[in-house]
Amino acid sequence: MHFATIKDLDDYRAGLVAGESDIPRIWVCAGPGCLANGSMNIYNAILAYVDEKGLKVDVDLKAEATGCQGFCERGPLVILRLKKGGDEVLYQHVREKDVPEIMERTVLTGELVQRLLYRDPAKKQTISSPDGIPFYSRQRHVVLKNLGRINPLSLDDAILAGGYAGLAKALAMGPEGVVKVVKDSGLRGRGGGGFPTGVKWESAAVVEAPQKFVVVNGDEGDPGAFMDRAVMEGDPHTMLEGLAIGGYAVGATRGIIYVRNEYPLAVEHLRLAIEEAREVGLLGKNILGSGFDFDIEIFRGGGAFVCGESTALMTSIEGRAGVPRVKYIRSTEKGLWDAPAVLNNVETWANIPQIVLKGADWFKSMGTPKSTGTKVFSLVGKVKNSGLVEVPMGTTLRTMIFDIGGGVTNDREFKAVQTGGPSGGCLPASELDRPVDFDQLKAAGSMMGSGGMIVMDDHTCMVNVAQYFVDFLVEESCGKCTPCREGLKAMQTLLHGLTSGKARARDTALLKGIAENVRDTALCGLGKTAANPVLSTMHWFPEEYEEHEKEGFCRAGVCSGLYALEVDPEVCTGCTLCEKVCPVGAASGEKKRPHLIDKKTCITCGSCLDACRFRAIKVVRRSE
Amino acid sequence: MIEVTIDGKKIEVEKGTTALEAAEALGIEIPTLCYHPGLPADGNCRLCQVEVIDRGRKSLAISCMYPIRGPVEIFTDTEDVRRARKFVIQLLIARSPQSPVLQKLAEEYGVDVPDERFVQKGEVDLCIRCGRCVRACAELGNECIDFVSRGWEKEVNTPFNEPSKTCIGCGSCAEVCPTGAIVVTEKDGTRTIWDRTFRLVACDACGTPFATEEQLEAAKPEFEQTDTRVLCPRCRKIAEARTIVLLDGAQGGHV
Amino acid sequence: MYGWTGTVLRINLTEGKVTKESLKKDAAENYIGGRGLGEKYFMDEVDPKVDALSPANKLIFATGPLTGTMGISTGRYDVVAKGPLNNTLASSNSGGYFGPMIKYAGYDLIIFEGKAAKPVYVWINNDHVELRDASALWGKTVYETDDAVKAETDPDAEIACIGPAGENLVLFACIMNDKHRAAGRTGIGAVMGSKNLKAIAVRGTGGIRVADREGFLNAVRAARKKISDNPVTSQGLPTFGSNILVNIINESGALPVKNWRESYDPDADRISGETLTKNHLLHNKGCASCVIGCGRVAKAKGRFNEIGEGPEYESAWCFGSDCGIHDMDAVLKANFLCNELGLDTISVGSTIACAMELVDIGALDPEKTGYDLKFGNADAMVALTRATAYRDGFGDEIAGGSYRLATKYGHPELSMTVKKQEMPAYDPRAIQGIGLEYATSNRGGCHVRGYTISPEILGLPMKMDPSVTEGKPEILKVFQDLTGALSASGTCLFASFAIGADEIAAELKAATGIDYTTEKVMAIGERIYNLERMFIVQNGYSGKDDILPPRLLNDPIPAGPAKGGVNHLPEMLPHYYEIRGWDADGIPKKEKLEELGLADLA
Amino acid sequence: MEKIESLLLITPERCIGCGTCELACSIGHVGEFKPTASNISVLRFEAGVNVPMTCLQCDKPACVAACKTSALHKDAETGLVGIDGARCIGCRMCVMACPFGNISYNAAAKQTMKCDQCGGAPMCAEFCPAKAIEYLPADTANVQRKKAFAAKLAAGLSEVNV
Repeated sequence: MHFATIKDLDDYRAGLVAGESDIPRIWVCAGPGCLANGSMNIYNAILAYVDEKGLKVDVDLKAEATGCQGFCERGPLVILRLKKGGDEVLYQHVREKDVPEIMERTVLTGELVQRLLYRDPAKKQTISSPDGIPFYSRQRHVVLKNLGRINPLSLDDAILAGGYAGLAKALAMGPEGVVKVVKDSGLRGRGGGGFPTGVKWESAAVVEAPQKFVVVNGDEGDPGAFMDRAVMEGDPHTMLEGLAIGGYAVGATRGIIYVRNEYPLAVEHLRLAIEEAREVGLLGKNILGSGFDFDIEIFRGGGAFVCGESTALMTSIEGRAGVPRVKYIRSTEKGLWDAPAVLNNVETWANIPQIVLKGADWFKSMGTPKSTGTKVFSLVGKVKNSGLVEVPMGTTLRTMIFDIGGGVTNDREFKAVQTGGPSGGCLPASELDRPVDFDQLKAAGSMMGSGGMIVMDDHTCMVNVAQYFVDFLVEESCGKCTPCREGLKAMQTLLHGLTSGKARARDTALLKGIAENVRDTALCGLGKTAANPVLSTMHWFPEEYEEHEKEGFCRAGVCSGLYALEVDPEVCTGCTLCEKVCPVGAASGEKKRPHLIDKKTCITCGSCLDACRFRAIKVVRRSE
Repeated sequence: MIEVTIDGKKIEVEKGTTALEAAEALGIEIPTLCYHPGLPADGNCRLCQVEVIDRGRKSLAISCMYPIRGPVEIFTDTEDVRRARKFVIQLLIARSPQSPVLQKLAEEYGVDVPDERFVQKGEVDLCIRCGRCVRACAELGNECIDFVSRGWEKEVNTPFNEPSKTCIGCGSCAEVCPTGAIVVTEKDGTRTIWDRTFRLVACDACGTPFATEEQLEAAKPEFEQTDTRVLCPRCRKIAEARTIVLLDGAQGGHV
Repeated sequence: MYGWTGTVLRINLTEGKVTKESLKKDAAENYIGGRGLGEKYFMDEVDPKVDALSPANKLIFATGPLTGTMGISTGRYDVVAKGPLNNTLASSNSGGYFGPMIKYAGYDLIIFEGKAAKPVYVWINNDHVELRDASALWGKTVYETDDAVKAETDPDAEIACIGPAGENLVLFACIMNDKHRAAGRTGIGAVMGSKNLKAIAVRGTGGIRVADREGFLNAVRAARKKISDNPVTSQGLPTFGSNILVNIINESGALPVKNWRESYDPDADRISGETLTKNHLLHNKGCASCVIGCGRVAKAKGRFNEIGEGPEYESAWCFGSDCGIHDMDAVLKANFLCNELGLDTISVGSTIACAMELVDIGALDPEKTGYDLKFGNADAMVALTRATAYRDGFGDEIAGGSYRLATKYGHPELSMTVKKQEMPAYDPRAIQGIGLEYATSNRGGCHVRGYTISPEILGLPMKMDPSVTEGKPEILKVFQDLTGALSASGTCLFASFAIGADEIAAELKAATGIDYTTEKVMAIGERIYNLERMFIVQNGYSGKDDILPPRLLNDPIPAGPAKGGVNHLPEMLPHYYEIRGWDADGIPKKEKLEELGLADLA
Repeated sequence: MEKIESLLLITPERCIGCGTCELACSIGHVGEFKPTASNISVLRFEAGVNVPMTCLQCDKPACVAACKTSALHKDAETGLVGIDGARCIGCRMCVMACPFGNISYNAAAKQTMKCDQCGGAPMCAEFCPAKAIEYLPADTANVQRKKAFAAKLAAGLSEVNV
């Protein structure tokens, strides 16, 4: 098979559509979360069951391991569709031993296994269709549209889902046409900076150079973020297609995908996808007869957080230590090996095929005027439905956390949400109704980042949170520039002082000054934003800093030694759980009678606080 | 040519001239540490900040790398600039309180004694991680030293902290070091640098040890002397002068 | 400091102790440096009555603020000590590159005290100063010592040392530097030998700062113009060296022949500068910063076949006409031997001439000398010169100088000396002024304290009739004072053919930043001269010693252009004392000393 | 060398070894009389032969070839081998490379030193009392003299185009 022309591709796709049979299909999620919970065993069990029971003879069936289906909290996930065009059924928390029952009851007889269905906590009723589950129904999948629905290793699946139609269309539009539609779409860089993608492309397109590059930043390094990984693993062709379109638009013949080495599956899927695309002529010389030559290579990064910074990433590709460089001259002029290079992140590239295919207006119909389209978030932390979430820009934090995310775990009090990863910021409850887009987050002192979203409950100390991120950044700072290398260390020193009760008067002010200076003087994006966690927590939760500094008190009950614990006798049911978890025997009491915590013995480890189901244990000042 | 204004003085510069170069041309001094005109600029120390107003937008820029591409206005001594420089000096002197170079800068910018909690304890560390040594070594094509580790732990060293095999003992790293952190010692006809001790080749004429074998080897492609002896520069000069003396028929003993 | 380095190096040889001290600024300003400053330090520190060859004598190497700069011929330095030949304050001036090197090493003065227990040499490598064992060097010639010390220290070091003559305490032994340059006269080489100090090696890599760089360069430019406009400094001396004087002085009838019996030598041209240049000269040579280049690199041919440096006019004369010799090869060889062994050519040549006359008149039995000491015997002269340095045989008697020799053999009048030091080659019977100079020179028979030959013969800066006494005391005082300041600054005497106090003052002012004027410079010269005078006065010298040998006062010149002349010293001396502000006994009056800031010496 | 207007010519036969050139050079370049900081050296040989040695401003300079930071460069206009001192990183490769020993490195001042002909008015030539160093118009005769001197030096070398 080789697609020499656009028509060849169209014809082939038509053939696939026509040949799609009416057999039951099973999609087993092989996203990172489900994989970890044994989804491959489920998939293999399904295949084994089919083999063993000879279902293949009686019932034709197609079972596939797919990319992340998003609802990671409920994994492993299995989606079934019994006939073409029929309703889909989502089974959650599936275990290997559930396979015979699913096969016998659902596949063979069409019955639903009630206990595997999603149960709406509000209405107390089960929902079988994924579209009916609030987690999915409030989302809008553009980038994630194929995830969980196709076999990432199947080019046919991709083509059937419309893959490479965007490329075909682009080749017919001419480079300027492509740049125009991307520019018109208002697409902004999903890596976090939010720079208009079309403008970036245009500036590279106008440069005369013997060699240009298009580069994928797949060095997803934020703790808890896995959006890009999901796309690369679950739908590699869409990104390859986007990259090829970009190459065509700016006049680059080489594409480079920079993937962190911790993503072996992504690397493997991309490698296979590239090979397959090359085999059929969707990459290589004279693509689809257009005269456009383009090929893609994969570069595996060493896993340094800083390599997600664009200049560091390019330095790393050039074979040197991944350290950022001063960029007064744009990469689109002199980027990789001094040649013009367009660097976008995975999600940005994955948006391209559909923008080309469906047009700028379609894209602009989603989101807000200045932040068009959708955005993928990885919703994690103290949220009930953690997982991969794609919503139109402008969706409020409340919608994401409470409607899609289902609210705070254990129904504790929402305290803050960290957006934008370690260099982002923490927003309090008062900001929950803020529509999320590039500018809104920035205005609130946070940032979009690549889409990390960590929900925090009231048992979260904001000083401690800042310290956590600064600790992370001290580790991950490349150490090149003085403010980041030395300044973060100074900030770390002060934060550890605050969280251990050793702070001195005016330390908060000192910390703020250093943080602001680091922000203003650091070399790269990482350094400039490194102070954000401190500055945003300080902005929204000044009282916590003040209490830490002046009173040595941690109201969240996190910073060891900076609080005392008391049992509220009104609330305590005497369940004895606190007594059981206390490692030093400080909590005691009679069964079904209010318990007591002996403050002298208590080491404020917080175990009881976490264990108490009735929120009967209160954090109080040590003096009280 | 582009006309820019620096601290109110006008100057015409070629496109791509850095703010630092333009300021220097005007005789305006900007403090630098990591910058060395003979090496690729790196912009890491952040000391040479200036304020740039480009089409009404004000920002701090690293003058050693900021390329002038349009008619911008530059200020080298605003409050923001001083604050930024002061901050950098404050951080660096905490790491290397014993450095005379930093002490001088601290005095100039009115930087107080750093909070003792930030001051590096233990052994004297004059290295400010500016990488001039690394860049100099790379520029010479030797690449014997590089940064190892990252962040706060970052330091310059030879691969695996072992004596470098490619080092030629030229000492450029020490020469370009702005704080004198790199120590080269010469003793009894040897030179020690980065834990490697080189035997110095003695001049065949005067016997003075003057260069490492590796240095001479590195210079070899540039010239070949018919005098097969290895001569120090001074004796080379004498030998060459002697050829004239001998050609002129006089006796050749050097006084 | 500018011009000066500001540091004095003091080396106590007895204790082996090296100390550095700041230069006394007042003394520096008022005595400039070199001869003046060295003498000031000496007078401040040493009892004038000290035994010259005892450890209590000090040996001071003194540079001037211009030494080592690009001033006019400023490669000079002085060695100050009490001289054993005649107990005068010896300030022997030398050129080459040694003096400047002391400055580059960072010192204005190097003061040696005491006496080393065994032979040592000093290695001064900038700040680093060490005493090293010189046992292996003892007995070596100047050339050998120079080579050996350089080999042990630094090939770029400059060496000053003594030869066997200094070791053997020959009373007119020199200190030699750069192998061929001598700090001669009055026997300071013996002082160095008496201290067991064989050599001084100096390596300096520093520089000399001047207060006003442009002003200095302009002063140099102006002075150079005078040098190049002057035929003596721009043509005569560069082409023929100082030996150009043989024919000039001979034609003036003032070339002493055969121990001053005669004053005209018909064969003088055979030892003249012209002959030297034609037949022997290889190259002319300058000392550091020299603008003249009078130095001669010459070859002794025939049986001697040796290359060396010299001869100066005085050397050509003393080994030539004064000994009745016209063999240039022998003259060259004797000169080279003096360099190699560390002897003062004037004294050794004159003493040999004296011995020849003693033999000639039968006062000395030539058999007993072991040499055929006839006037004109070149080989005997050469052999005896060598023997003198080693005090070998009759050489031991030569080594005491002609005064002691002639006295021993009963004819003190045949010692052509003043204050026991041999006079140079200008017959005062033909040139009156130089007679007054010889008679009054503070270190005895000497022409370089007030070189009146310049006006009397060369017509510089104006022509004076050599045969008259009128005006001579006045011009001599000016020359003596100027010379003192010139030497103090580090400038070569030969520059004074073309330049004077104006130029020296201009250079000093720009170099030091101190407001030196012509008057101030001349006053310093006078101060120096009176200081020296007080030294010899304290050693018992007085007007009675300001005298010439009787031959010059009583015996008319027998033949030649100046036939019939005698010196009229008594006509000049009282007036000279008067204009000097000295009493009739030649002792400076209290008022004069006070005027010069020397009241403490009164 | 077509654009060059004047030449620094050395005639060793005339040199009296006084070292004035060294002093003139050092006062001009470092503001002190300091022979060790001079870019010209007088080498003194036995028999009174002296040779002032300074940069020959080679047509194909080994020092420039050895310089990795472009601190050294051959100026097409003046014919001089110039130093941009600020660019020098002190590697001393030029010192190793110059076959004549005519470039040096001052470790204390962190400066590479060589003759720059004082920007067109060489002080060594101005102050040389013996006309052993002259700065003369680059007419045919003088170009010949310079070439003859270079050829003498080149007699001790191969592969260097001086």
